[in-house]
Amino acid sequence: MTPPIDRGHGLELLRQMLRIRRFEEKCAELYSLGKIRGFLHLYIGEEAVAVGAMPCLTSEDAIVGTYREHGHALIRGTPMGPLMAELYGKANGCARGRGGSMHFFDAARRFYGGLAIVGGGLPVAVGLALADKMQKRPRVTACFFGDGAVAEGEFHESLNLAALWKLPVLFLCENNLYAMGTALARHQSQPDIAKKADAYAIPAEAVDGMDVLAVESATQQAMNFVRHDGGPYLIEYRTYRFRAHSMYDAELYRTKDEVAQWKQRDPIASFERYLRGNGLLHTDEVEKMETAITAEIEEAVAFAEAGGWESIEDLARDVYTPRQAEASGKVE
Amino acid sequence: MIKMTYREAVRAGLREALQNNPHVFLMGEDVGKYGGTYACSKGFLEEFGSERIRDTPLSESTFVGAGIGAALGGMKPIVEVMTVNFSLLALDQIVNNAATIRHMSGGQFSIPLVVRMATGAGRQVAAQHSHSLEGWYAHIPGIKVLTPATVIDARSMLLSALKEPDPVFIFEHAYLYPMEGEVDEGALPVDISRAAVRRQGKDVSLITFGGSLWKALQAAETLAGEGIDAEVIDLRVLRPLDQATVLASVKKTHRAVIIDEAWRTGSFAAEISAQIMEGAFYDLDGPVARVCSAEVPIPYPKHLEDAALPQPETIVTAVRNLKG
Amino acid sequence: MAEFVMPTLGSDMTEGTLVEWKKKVGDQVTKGEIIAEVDTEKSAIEVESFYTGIIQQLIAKPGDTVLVGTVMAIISEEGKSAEQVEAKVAKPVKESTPSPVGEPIVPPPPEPGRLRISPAAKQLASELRVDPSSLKGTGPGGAITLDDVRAAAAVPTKEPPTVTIDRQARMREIIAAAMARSKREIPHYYLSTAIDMGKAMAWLKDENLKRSVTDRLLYGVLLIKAVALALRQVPELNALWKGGAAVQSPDVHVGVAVSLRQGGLVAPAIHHTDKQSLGELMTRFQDVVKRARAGTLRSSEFSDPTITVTSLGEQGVETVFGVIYPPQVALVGFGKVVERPWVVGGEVVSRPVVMASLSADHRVTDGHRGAVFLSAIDRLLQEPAQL
Amino acid sequence: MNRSLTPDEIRQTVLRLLSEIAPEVDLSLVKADVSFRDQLDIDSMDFLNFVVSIHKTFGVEIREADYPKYSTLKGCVEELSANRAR
Repeated sequence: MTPPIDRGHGLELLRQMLRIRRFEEKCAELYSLGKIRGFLHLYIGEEAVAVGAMPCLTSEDAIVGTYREHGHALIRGTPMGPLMAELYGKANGCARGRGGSMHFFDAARRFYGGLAIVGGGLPVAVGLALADKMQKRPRVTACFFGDGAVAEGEFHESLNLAALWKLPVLFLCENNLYAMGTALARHQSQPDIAKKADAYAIPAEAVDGMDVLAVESATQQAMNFVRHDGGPYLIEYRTYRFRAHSMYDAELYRTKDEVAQWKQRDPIASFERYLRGNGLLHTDEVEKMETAITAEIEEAVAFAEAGGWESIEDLARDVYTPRQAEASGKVE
Repeated sequence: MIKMTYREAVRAGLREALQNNPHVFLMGEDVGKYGGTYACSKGFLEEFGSERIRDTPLSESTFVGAGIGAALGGMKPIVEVMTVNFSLLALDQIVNNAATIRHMSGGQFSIPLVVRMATGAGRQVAAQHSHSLEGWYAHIPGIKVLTPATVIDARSMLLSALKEPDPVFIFEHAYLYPMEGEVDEGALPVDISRAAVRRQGKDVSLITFGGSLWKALQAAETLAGEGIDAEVIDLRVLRPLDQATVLASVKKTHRAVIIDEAWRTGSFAAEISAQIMEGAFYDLDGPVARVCSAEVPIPYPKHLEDAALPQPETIVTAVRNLKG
Repeated sequence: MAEFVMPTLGSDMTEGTLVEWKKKVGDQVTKGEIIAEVDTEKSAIEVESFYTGIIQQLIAKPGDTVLVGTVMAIISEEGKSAEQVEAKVAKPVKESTPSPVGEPIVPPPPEPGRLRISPAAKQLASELRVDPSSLKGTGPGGAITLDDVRAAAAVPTKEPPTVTIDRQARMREIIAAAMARSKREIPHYYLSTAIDMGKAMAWLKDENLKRSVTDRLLYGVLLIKAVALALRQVPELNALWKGGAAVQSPDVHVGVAVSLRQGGLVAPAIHHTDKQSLGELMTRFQDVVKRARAGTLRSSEFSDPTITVTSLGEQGVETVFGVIYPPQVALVGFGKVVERPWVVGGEVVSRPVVMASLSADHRVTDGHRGAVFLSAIDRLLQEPAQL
Repeated sequence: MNRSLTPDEIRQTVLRLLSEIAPEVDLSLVKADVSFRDQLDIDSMDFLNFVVSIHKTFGVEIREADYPKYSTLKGCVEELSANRAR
């Protein structure tokens, strides 16, 4: 572990990781009760990446995510109520209930969504960065993707174009060792993902994705590089998901021991031990956090339960932009 | 009015767009140094610089995706996919991102993106370079699809497209680039939601778009010689389709022949035929006829390619059969 | 008490099978701990408990297959009073069937002057000799449909006289159109022959003695059956002219011309005439005539005679040379049964004789085949018992 | 018919049966002693149906040889009254 940190900051990191963990556990429960339907990809085990990386972005920077984006949206700041309502498919959801778990959007926070086609978000991130560069705006676009995406052509095309045109893109690969049911070594000739960036002359590093402080410092360095150099940077967070790819699969592709072994390095438990070991965590503080988080979750569930369904008359609304809406992207 | 070719009209439209708005930029394969495979952006690199005239690697999915991102980021990108044949690699970005994000995000984003591509057959470039797939694109809600067939439309449709808040796809039939026509000095933006009656007639409606317009007009001349007065409708826009103009014409002539260079099965001609059946069933004096390409990969040798493609003669025959 | 229910384990799961419990009654279970293994169609899944507490009751037994949401175990939650904890299982959201939002394509209002009639209805109208322009359509936008034509084709029902006059005029028009078309398009040739009805009438007399009045036969039935059977020997006459060629009909449906007292003529078909016994034919013949005159014939009976027989004997005419009903290709006529001098074995005797005639379409058959047909009828009538 | 009918009742019934066979006939114009065939354009099929309805309504057996007796209104009334008496 890196040297001890400011106590308040430590508590906040722990709290945010707990927020994600409990939120995802509630999602699992609501899914089994049939309240949440369709596909649900939980982030349990990878919390350190979102909690460590997201705060390094300014409110001006943009995020492009994947279908495992609950944690990123929470840390980016979208309130838990609209996220839960979106999982219910309610009209008060963060995308009016239209997208569900895989498609959180938040224009005000430049959160360009959950885009659920593997690798589909990378070119969009490159484009966002291109627009910033052409308009001389000192902003960065963070693009999250999984180890599965490195097999897609768009990964290689995007890294090449970002390097070729020197675009401010932060490529953030959450390598949880499995592309759905296929282990990394079974779908990559070169499993060392960070090394792939060398082919496009993009600086990169691999980081322990279970260590929130390591994630934080690496991401901060990468952000500084991109802001000053203007060109892209790639980080490979080596992390692990404790639950099935989505609700539910029988996890036939990995052993229980492997899961148990990685659980030894649970990012929340290990960080709690670190804080306690450095005298930064008092006895009842975790319990207080848990109580507050439970309340926040119950309030979010109530918000979702209270939400109404979008009326069927609005089915075709927003297929196109109504004439008078401002022509360019709404965010500007 | 001044004389210019379809190619020069496209080029003039692009140039005016780039001059009018600094947010507009052109991105695509060989649009810069090479000046565009159809010379539609010749001289632009020197005039506008490499920031706004961007040669891209051959990564159709990513430079179309980057176009989407740039549009989200406040720019007005014009992406040139060299031909519709190469756009197949970018269909995921087009269908799952460009056409979908606004609706799926509950209306939070607009994507003001214009994508241009050449389409169609007839220059002996064989099966992989001769597709006519604009009908596929016209199937997708969330985007608009334009098929400029005249020099005026080639000159002005782009300007109108750039005013749209949502993605617009423009298909330029490769056969038309060298075609000459007349254009206003200061071209005004044209309507991009209505079809145009290119030839009035009362006996049969020839409904077509893009490159096939000129074959339909030639067929109409032949038919006139046989005392059959054909009306020729240039759809101009496949989505949204101007159903009113099509149905008005069919109600007048009571007979319809649709000309579409794509393969017949599942073609856009099939969609138009279905809409005529739904909207003008009791006005039909006979079944709607379709003149499409033979359902074969377009062959290289001229005599075979010509046999595979719709021709004025096949249109005339179709009308004769309809008249019984 | 917290209920542990069968969870939905995937977007397409409706029920699950309990493989085994991982806990016993009285065991302590913590939130997130595996409590059971459940089998879905796809695979066996270890299922966690969402509550911490003591297992009070295991309701489901291994091997039970239960619907999603079924209570399988009861857990007493520590530190939570009973009623707080009741797990509300989501009743599946009533799948409100979204009404199709796309505006239904309503065919635009009819253009003035242009008749809105479906092609199929137009075709049937011409076959049934119904004049579509007089009909009120019940289809979309007032369009005339198949049913409208069929309804109109049924013989005019009992209606006040004023209406019958219009109906008569209209029927006259329709018959006129059909007959004109027949004479214009069909090159008729005509043949006739005299048939000795002696054996037939004698057999009929004996037969009717055995039958009560309700089963009695008329000689007309013998004629119809003879025509039907003769068609088996000359099938080309049992055909319909369609699209420029005669299409032979696999079945024999003899249309029987029935004159309507208030004027007009209809020729409803007796289906599968050749396969009916004389008794069955008589019943159908009686029924058809009664309903034709009462105006309650079903339109389907109109649409498919394959040949028509007209018998004007009772009106005192000896020979009938009729006009073929398009699209048929032949018409058989019978005149009055008349006692005639007839040479039998060199001697002249008196015999009841009927003139049988044939009008046929020369595009389809030649006189020779027509002659073979008439002589076949003659031979059949000489063995009435075989009919 | 269980109880005996007066001649007029018989006459009315016969006319009703006749109208079922020839619905368009104006019953008041039917002459009693002119054959139905001649005054009402009835053919052998109509007459058979008429005779069957007489049989069903009055329960009398009618042989082909008896047809002439039933060919006029007067004949019918006389025949049916006589049957009643037997």
